[in-house]
Amino acid sequence: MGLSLSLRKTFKGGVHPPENKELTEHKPIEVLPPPSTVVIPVQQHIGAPSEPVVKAGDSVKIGDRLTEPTGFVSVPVHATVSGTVKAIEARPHPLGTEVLSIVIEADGEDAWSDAVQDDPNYESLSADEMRQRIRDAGLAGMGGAAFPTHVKLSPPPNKPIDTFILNGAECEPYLTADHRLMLEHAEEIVLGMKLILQILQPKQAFIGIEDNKMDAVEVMKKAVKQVGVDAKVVALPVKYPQGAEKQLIKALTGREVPRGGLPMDVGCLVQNVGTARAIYHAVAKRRPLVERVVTVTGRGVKEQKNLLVRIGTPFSHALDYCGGVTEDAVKLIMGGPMMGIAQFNPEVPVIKGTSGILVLTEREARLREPGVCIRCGRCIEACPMGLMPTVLHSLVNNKRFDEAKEYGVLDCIECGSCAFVCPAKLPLVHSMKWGKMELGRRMKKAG
Amino acid sequence: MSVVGEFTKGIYKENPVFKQALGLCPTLAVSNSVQNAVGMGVAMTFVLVMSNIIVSLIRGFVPKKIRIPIYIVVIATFVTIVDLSMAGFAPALHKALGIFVPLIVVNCIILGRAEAFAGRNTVVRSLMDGLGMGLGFTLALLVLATFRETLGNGTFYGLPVHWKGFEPMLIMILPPGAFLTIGLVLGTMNWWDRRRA
Amino acid sequence: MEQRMWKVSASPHLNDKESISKIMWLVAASLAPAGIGAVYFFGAHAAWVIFWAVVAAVGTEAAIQKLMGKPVTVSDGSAFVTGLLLAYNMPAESPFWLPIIGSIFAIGLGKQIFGGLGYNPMNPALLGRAFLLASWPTHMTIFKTAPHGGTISGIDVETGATPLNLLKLSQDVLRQVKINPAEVPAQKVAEATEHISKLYDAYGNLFWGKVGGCLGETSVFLLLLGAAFLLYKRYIDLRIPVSYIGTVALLTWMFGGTDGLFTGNPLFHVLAGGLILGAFFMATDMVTSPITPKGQWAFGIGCGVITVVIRLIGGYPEGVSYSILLMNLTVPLLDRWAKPTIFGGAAKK
Amino acid sequence: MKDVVRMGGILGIVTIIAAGVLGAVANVTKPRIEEQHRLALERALLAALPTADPRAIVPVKDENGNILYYKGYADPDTTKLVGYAFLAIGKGYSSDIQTMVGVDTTGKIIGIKILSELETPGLGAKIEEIRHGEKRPWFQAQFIGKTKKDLLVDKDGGPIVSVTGATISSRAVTNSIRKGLERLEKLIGGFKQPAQQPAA
Repeated sequence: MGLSLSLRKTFKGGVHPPENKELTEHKPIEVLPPPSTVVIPVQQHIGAPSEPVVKAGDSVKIGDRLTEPTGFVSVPVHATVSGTVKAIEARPHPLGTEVLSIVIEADGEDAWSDAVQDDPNYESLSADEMRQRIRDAGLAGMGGAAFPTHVKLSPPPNKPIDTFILNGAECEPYLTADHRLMLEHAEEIVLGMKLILQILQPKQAFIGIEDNKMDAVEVMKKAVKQVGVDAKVVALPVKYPQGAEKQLIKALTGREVPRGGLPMDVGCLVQNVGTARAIYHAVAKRRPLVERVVTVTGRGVKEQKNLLVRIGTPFSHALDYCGGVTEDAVKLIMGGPMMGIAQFNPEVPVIKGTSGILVLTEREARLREPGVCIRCGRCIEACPMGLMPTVLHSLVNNKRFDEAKEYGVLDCIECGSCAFVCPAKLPLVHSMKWGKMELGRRMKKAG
Repeated sequence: MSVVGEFTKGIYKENPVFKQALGLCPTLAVSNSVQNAVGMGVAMTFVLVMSNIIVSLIRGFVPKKIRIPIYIVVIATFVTIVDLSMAGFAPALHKALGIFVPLIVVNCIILGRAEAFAGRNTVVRSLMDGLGMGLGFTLALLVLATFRETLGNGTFYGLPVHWKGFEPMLIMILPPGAFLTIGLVLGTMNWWDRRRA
Repeated sequence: MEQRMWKVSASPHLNDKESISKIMWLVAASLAPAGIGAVYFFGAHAAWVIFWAVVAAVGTEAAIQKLMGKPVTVSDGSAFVTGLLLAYNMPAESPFWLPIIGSIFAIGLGKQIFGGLGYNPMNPALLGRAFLLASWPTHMTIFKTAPHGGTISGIDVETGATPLNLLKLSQDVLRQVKINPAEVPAQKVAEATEHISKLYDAYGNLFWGKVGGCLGETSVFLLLLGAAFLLYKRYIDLRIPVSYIGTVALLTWMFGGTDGLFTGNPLFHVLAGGLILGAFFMATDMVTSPITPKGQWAFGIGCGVITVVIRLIGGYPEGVSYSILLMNLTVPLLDRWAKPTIFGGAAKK
Repeated sequence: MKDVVRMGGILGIVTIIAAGVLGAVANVTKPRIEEQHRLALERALLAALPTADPRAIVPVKDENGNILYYKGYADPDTTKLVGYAFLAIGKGYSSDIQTMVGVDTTGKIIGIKILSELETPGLGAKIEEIRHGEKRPWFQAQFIGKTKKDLLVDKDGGPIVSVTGATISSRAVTNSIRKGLERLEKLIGGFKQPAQQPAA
């Protein structure tokens, strides 16, 4: 085992946080009944916000388009319940601050828009037509970063994609949404992947899955054979952040995305399994992204579940369905424990990038006051990007941003490995984010 | 500033060693015994006062461009006088102070005061300044030497001042002890000044 | 859903069980075998030296933090480790005030004056030792107590010297014979030759600890026991110890003999003196060693070179403490030089 | 150009005045300094040859006028030779250590005085340390009564106890004295045999 492990391809650095996936990995996806009110922010993706095309009082059905994108790097949002638009106003957003949101009161009928129809001839569509449908469906990466999918699928002609990677690594502890999705909807995922391959025409394709999900590996292998896709299902060693794009590419192809570059610079493109399935829905069923699988977990939730949740559902609604939170729950997080964002307000809505709702108890969160750096070097060993987090931390905190840039703060992927292993509990990722933000602001100022 | 003020400022407020951090090399070198400290202090004060007086006297007709060489000649003259007199009249002290007497020439306190003060002030003020600075330097040396000699050798001015079984802390009369002591004294003074401010 | 104050902080929201105090206390634990060994070899006096050094170190840290109005953090164990290491670097028969003054200096001027844990540029315990060595050389260099269980045929304690000291003296005699045969009596030469051969045969004594020396440095076996534990816990890694010991072995083999190149005895030099203690427990001190892997290799090699230079050329028989202190000062430079390669190589233009 | 001449002139005048002053001072102090040197030497010679008459210690010079050694007599008429004195110079840790050594006619050391050294205070400088309650430096006192064969420090197997932590200084003094003694022996053509063991 030890030998085979060391011979397997991997990336440098990384950590082994406690997985805690056993809480939900055997729980089939349950459908969460829609809430009475959904709150749909006009921006749930990276890029330009979309503009509302409905007004208060309008009645909408599931899948009705609520906004128009305002640029190429922008996608629309859709109604996720049928009912009446109650308000268009700023509401709390899980990524912080308040964002213009469309509030819909459900009428309980749950009727779908007429536009959502199966297209039996979808496979004969051209690549551009497929991209259009993907965009119309409001697709943005569902792994968490929420980059508009159609943009990713339109590589510039000088950057040909020869390798496509389907990301089923799900390296974040606790989360099992992708795992369950692969077990229960393998075929739809592979069908979605087939469409991606049709659009991109790469030379090779991989499906990367961490080997703590061997059942999913088997199921996906079967599905690949059934659907008839030329793709290799690879079981990857469990190591965080295996699912990070650059690390996944390195582990599967040995290629290193250059600093400041994108996967397409080395001819690669990565999509999350959830996105692949949504692509299938968008192209074959003309069905916009209105719901997604969310793992509601953590020992602060009474019953941990995998739920199919409508976009715009308040976290509190999902938590109530899971029996509420325990007395000693202290932290509410959107996403996984490593990269997720702590929430202050449980009324924030589920958005397209919400892979999990995590409630941690005091014991799990192990909240401790930060100490001082003893230069143990664990963060340097853990950093999958080869950075020196503790050095960056002190540079940023002394406002020596230019040096921080020289030391590679912009290369940080904020995976949290450094802060995880830090015995002094320094808020290293926080410093990286601050440094990146400050440098970004300066670059903007400089034009 | 009053003429008296010119004198007193050198003792603490503008102490050449502790406040201006001038002349640290001889300070570190000869503060290992009180005897050396007194001898060096007296020699320095003499040179300081005399060079200040002369520099102040001739400041009227010394061209700006060659003032430094002239100051050096003046200072070197007095240092040589001190060196010769010491060798003639106090050979033990001369031996103990060794190379540091001739090196008074390049002691930045003297050139510093000539340039910063005596070159632009009256004779009386320059005299007072030289006296004050010399006294300040001597006091600084004394403070350091007291710590170093008592701790490092168990004596004060050569007289034993220690209890039975006391084992001198050798490092104090070695060069590292000089750095340690001056560092701690400076730290204490800064702490004191900040507390009063 | 009831009102509740959710705690908000930056990601990640999980952290490792490791903490500074856990690391420090386990380092202390890993030093325990050597300490127990010291008490066995040198008797109760060694226990008192350890006791006073630790009490003074912890007490000084607490007192200074209290005076400065900072939170008192002696429970993190770092002052305890400093006291322990200082005691291990002292002769067993030190008078009680020696470890106390050493610890006060180590913590006060070696650590707290720089801002406390994490900010000290040099290993405080070694700084304390250097201070004591400069202040009371007699107390720090005379080893009178014969270790329990025997010595190297009695010669090391009979002359009040450590094996390294004895080697240096004997080799000095042999070198002098070469330069100026008339000046050294023949009986002296015979004695030196005999001493060297006895020393070179005494690997067992050196390994188990039956030799004179500082109380914590004598038993290589017990030190390695603790080091193995630290390696297993991954609190230290092998880069510094391997490069350090390797460099010492290589250089002493090349230059350590009196009959020309490659006539030295590397194994003797590795086992004798404080090299094992220094390489595994002091050169690896996290705060004062490089954080970059490449820097750690360079650091170990530098320590090795300086140690050998001091042992073979310098005035002291032993060079471990000074080599580590000197290399401590190069750490910022080494770390700057040894920046790891960032994923993706050079920045895209 | 005129400026340069003017400045040169001023500098010249200042220098001349300084030179004049210094000349005067040197004139006054020169005899004093020489006197001090002479006194120091005299004191050392007296310490080295305690049995000699202070007025009857005469230098023995080579053809170039360099002093090789001194002869000490017990009477001002220089008839009763009590011993010889010589200056031993050894390279110490941080300075040349000059020691005035006196021996009797059999080659036994009868007096010693270190003239100059600049060794590390607290370590090497302890060769001049006078222990509390004693009159003479303990390190130097060891040499009294020793002959050539005893002049080795303990580290080299001899009877001279070296200063702790200052082997180099101790060795420098000891070895320089031994070498000086050998040189003296050659110069005077051998010492007398000690009285107790009449020549065979």
